[in-house]
Amino acid sequence: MKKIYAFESRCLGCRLCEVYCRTARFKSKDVVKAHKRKNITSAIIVEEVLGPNNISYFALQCRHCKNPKCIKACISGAMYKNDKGIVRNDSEKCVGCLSCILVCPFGVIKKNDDGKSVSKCDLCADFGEPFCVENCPNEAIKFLNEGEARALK
Amino acid sequence: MSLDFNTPDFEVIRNGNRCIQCKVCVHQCANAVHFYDEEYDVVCVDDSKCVNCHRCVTLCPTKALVIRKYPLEFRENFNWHGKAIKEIYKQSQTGGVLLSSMGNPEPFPIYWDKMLLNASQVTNPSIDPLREPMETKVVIGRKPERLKFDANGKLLTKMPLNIELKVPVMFSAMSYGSISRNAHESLARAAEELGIFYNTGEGGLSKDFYKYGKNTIVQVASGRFGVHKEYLNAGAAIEIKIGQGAKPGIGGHLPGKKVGEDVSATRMIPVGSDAISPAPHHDIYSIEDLRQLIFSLKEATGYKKPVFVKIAAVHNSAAIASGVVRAGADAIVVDGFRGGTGAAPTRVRNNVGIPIELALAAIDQRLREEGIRNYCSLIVAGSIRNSSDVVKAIALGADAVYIGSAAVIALGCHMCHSCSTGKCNWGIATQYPELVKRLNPDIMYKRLVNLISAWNNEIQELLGGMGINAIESLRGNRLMLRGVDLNEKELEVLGIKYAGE
Amino acid sequence: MKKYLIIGNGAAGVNAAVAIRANDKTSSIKIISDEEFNFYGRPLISYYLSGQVKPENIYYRNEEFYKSKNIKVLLDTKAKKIDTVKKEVLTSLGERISYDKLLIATGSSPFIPLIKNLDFNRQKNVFTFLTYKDSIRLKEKITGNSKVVIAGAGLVGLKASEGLFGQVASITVVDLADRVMASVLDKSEADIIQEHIEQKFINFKLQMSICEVQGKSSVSEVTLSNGETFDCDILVVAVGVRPNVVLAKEAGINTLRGIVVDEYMQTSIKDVYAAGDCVESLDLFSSENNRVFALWPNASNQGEIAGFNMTGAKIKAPKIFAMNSISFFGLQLISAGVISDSRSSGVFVDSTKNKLHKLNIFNDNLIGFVLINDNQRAGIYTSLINDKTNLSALAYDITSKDIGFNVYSAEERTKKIFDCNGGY
Amino acid sequence: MLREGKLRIPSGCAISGIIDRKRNKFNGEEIIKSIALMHDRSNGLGGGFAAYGIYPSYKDFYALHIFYESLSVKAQTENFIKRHFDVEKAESIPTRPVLSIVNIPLIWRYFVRPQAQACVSKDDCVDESDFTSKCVIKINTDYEGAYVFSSGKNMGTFKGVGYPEDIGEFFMLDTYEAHMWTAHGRFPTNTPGWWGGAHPFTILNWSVVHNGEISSYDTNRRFVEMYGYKCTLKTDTEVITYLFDMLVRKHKLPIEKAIKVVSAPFWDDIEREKSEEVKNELKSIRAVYANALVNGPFSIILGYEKGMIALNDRIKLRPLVAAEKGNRIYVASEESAIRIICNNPERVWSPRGGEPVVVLLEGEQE
Repeated sequence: MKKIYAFESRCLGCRLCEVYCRTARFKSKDVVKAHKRKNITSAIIVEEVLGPNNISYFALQCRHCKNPKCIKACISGAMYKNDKGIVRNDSEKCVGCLSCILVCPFGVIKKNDDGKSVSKCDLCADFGEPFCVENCPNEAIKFLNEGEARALK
Repeated sequence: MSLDFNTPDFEVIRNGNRCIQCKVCVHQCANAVHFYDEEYDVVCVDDSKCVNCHRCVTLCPTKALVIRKYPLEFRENFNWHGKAIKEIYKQSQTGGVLLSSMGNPEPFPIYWDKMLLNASQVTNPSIDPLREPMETKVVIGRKPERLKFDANGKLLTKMPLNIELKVPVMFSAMSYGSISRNAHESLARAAEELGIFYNTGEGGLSKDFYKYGKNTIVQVASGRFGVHKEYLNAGAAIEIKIGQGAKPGIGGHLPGKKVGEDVSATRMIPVGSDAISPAPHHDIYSIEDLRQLIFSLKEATGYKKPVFVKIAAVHNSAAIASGVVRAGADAIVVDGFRGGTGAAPTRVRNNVGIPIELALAAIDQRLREEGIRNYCSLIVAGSIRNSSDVVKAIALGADAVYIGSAAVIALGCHMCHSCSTGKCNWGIATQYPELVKRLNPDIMYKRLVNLISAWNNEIQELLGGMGINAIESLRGNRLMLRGVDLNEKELEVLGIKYAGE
Repeated sequence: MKKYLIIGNGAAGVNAAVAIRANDKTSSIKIISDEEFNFYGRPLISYYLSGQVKPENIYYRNEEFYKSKNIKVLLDTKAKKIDTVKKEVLTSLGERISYDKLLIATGSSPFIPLIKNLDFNRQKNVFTFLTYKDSIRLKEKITGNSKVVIAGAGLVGLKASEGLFGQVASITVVDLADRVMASVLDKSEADIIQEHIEQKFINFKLQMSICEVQGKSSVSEVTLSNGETFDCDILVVAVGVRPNVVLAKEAGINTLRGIVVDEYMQTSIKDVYAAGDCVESLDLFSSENNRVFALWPNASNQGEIAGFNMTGAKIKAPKIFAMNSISFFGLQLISAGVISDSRSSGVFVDSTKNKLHKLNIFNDNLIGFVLINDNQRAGIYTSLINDKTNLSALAYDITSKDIGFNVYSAEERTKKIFDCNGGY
Repeated sequence: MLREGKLRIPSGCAISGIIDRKRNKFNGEEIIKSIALMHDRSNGLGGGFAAYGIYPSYKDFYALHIFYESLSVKAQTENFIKRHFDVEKAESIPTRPVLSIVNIPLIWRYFVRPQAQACVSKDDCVDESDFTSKCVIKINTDYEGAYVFSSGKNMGTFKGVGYPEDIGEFFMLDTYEAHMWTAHGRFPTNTPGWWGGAHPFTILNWSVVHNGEISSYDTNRRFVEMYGYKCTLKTDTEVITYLFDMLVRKHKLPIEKAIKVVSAPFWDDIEREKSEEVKNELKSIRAVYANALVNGPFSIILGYEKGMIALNDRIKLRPLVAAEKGNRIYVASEESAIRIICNNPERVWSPRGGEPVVVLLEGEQE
């Protein structure tokens, strides 16, 4: 299964992935509209790593675990794994109990501002390749299968 | 203090309707032009620090930024124009020599743009490079006077070692130190993939890059930074740098802030120390000294590496070039006055040297008159901007060209002329790890490959149009050129006819 | 072809059925449920009560899910007796269902305290709050004039109060403890919750109990231990749950407070497994004492492990620690592990109004945390507890700043990203 | 209008050549017939022939054929010739009047031998042939109105402005006996027609007839000019002739190597070459003689004392057909031009681009 892998040595910490993640969640895929009209939660998190002389960064999002804790913890059945192995959250069913946040070992599920649902990366499954990957200016995140990713790490 | 205020060169305009306050510009500007004001929760701008590198403009996801010339005007005066006045302010404040980067920006004639190429019509066919072989390979190095065969037709002449270029374009000397490790890696990998060469510049060569040796030209300059036997043998050819087009007559200067641990190890100088190469080589005070250095380098490398000699295009280049050929150089590199640099005194950059087109024409003609043109290759540099510049250079008589500025532009450079600050926002002319990182060699080497491949395609098309299917049949083929907007003397020096003649 | 039988259609039962089907594509799988509904999200009953969850959304998976997995569910059917020798189960319908492997996932039942005059059979306005049916009945009964008394300020009682809020005239919550959610929270955290809920004009009567109720066919008044008496139109009893062990006990299976299982979720009798709220589980923080945990994720995990092991796998069930994520009127509480100050070498609290961040550290391990309105990335803490990670091996002091995945070293991060098994 | 030498004139053409390997001689009728058939390939602005073996009585003398535009320049030139050569015989070349041939210059020939002392003293000349060629170039460069158009031994070039068959008639080629003939009909695109500008072009024993317009002209020109040549005509034929003269006579390359120089194999083909020795040789040739590669469309017939070579450019942009019958080899722009004079040839073929047809006279070796 292809997932998004981050390459710390390439990550600039520009956080464009977050911008494009939010945009991906907006129907028109217009960056300005996505940010001005609606408060959308990004499902990608850019973290800093403080080195002795420098700061480096990496982007993190749902790892689509083989045996996801979030699905086990979900009380409403909103969280599920689709036939492609992508872990998705059905916001219609989600009640915002945050049990998934409680158990996610990567800490990559976020509460939406409405308090009634959560946001997580679904690899932009509904419209193609992940938007964040497509728009990373430095190829610091790539959409790869595990073998490819291991070869590059 | 207030008297020292220098009016900004640029103005950054943020379109509030488009800005989404994502702070990408804040994260990306190493000059801190963009900053986040916590009190007002808003992204702000300090124009005075902007160098117009376009990093923020390029990365802004909503295209909310525009940079333009700062609109503040001085009273109109063609003599005392704004730039002249500002330079005086700056020098009177600091007492320093003005420094600039990249090539001469002054409005001198650009002869490439005054020469036009020929094409076949009716009397001979143009050749379609998509359907017919079209050769752009060139062989650089010393050539014997003639080939000798024995009675059975067996070749007796042993050829001196030459290097082969699949495309007659190489990446010119840019030292590790002046440019980043990732920039170097991109150049090296691109050269390898393209079957051409990149040049280490005068900063030595990191051992990590020895693996690209067969596509590397190692440079020996007056500072001798990082020069040792292993280094000399690491590349495919050696280049002695006598001069550089951007700053003929003076040596290089790498500011200490660009000398980190890796650069220090590679250059064999202490961390943080300025790397200042002397104006002349102190073992070359005349042409016979050059011959000695050429042959010492050949001795050190077992006569297995061609030795190039790079000179700046100056008034007497033709005679100097003749001397260089006779001194035993396998190739002469001539760098014109528009050649780029990481840092040069502004006055030198803008006022010393001559246009490469004229120098090239004069040198090629002089070497032919002396009957020695075929002994040695002639490589030109100094603002080759596109494939037609390449084609024109070859038609004037060059074997190949070096590109520096064009290569760094492919790597992302937006020609902000601020290399010497060491804070290149594109990760090219910097050593700050967080900035170096911005240049991803995986991406950028491909861009270089794209650039040269594109040029190669264009060169092939232009050649095909002229009915030529091997680039050596263009070399010195000045009948393929016609001049426009040139006077008699210029035509004479260039050795070309006027359009319509 | 084997016959798998599962008693109980909750998180443990259904996850077991799914796990069995994952390993065994052909055998028959039957689930017996004494409820009349398909598998639903039990904690959603308060959301149903409030109207936030519509009836069609209460079901955990759609019909297609069971069909595609060929899992047969017998609703409204109670297991009366297990014959572990004949390997069959007698149902309330008189049917005998034989099995090769049996899973007992009977869950728990509400605990009804001794209250004078309280009679669930006679009085039509007293309710427990554990099933969808409870919630449906309660929702039918309430009116805008109802004065509601809830016995129990635990998780269930408070969620019931939230579910009723705005639909009734008054809500009074009574609990014997000095604080709300006494089994989960310390006083300081409980106070934040309580204050927040009180803003909604819900009354708390703490350190008190209901001693007596009045009324024959319905309760009309309650009397507290301090003698206070007030009107009551609806009484909800939510003081706790007890594991349903009777069925197992009668079949000769070892039980203590809950059904005793080994680390593979098998009971004392071969081919009989048990999982979920009805079993005693190994406590991560106590090697001696097993505990009954009524936790949804725990039931899911144990059900799945039991299911796999019923097909012949040998998966060990992990040790359990408490964890809760719950919200009351928009106030979000997340907690896990041991949060009581009494057992820690360091408690780090960063608290402002309506916000709390508490880490409980013992012997260089994180053993528990409470987060109120500060929920992002809680799972990383949970992970630290679960893995018993040495805090000194981390990239920074977790009490010094917000937790992130950057707390791990680069190698550790890479390892986790490539492993990403999730798991138990 | 400017004439050849003042500017570069491209032109299309017809070429034909006949050689008898056993040196049996035959007169010019056949070659005239052959080139006449391709009348439409020329436009009346130039025609010419080269004939080998025509001066057996003077075979040890250089036969200088010269056009003069005036008697005064003739006198000056003859003065130069006398100072540098011993003149065995000087005569006007016999012609017969042809209606279409007009503006006829003075046409003379001299059978000469370099003066022994002159040969060593002048311009570091290495031998007699070098001396002679330098003198020819000097006359053509410095004596305005005089033009040496043939300078070999026991061979001669006959050319002028007009259709080639008329030129043949004019020069009475039916009266010459040669073992090898080449012919050229010219189609220049913008010349008034000058007798010297007609083809073949010759230097010493080399003669070249050529159909094509080489795009490497200036590269080739500037290359040969480094070696003492002076391209006075600025024609392709001239520069090709000089290239061969330089490669074979001065650089002493075997003729097949010289052919590899002017019609070099492609780099890709060199890379595919299995023998490292051959590969190295071809690479060396391309590296050292890069600027002698003749590029663009051409088919040429090269005559010299050892025989005849016909050659196409590397991608065969101009026609060239060859045929064989008995002792004779025929080459021409068109097959019809061979069949008109050779019934039932034993073999007819179209040489591939870059692959030469080399015909050596009996007893000659590379």
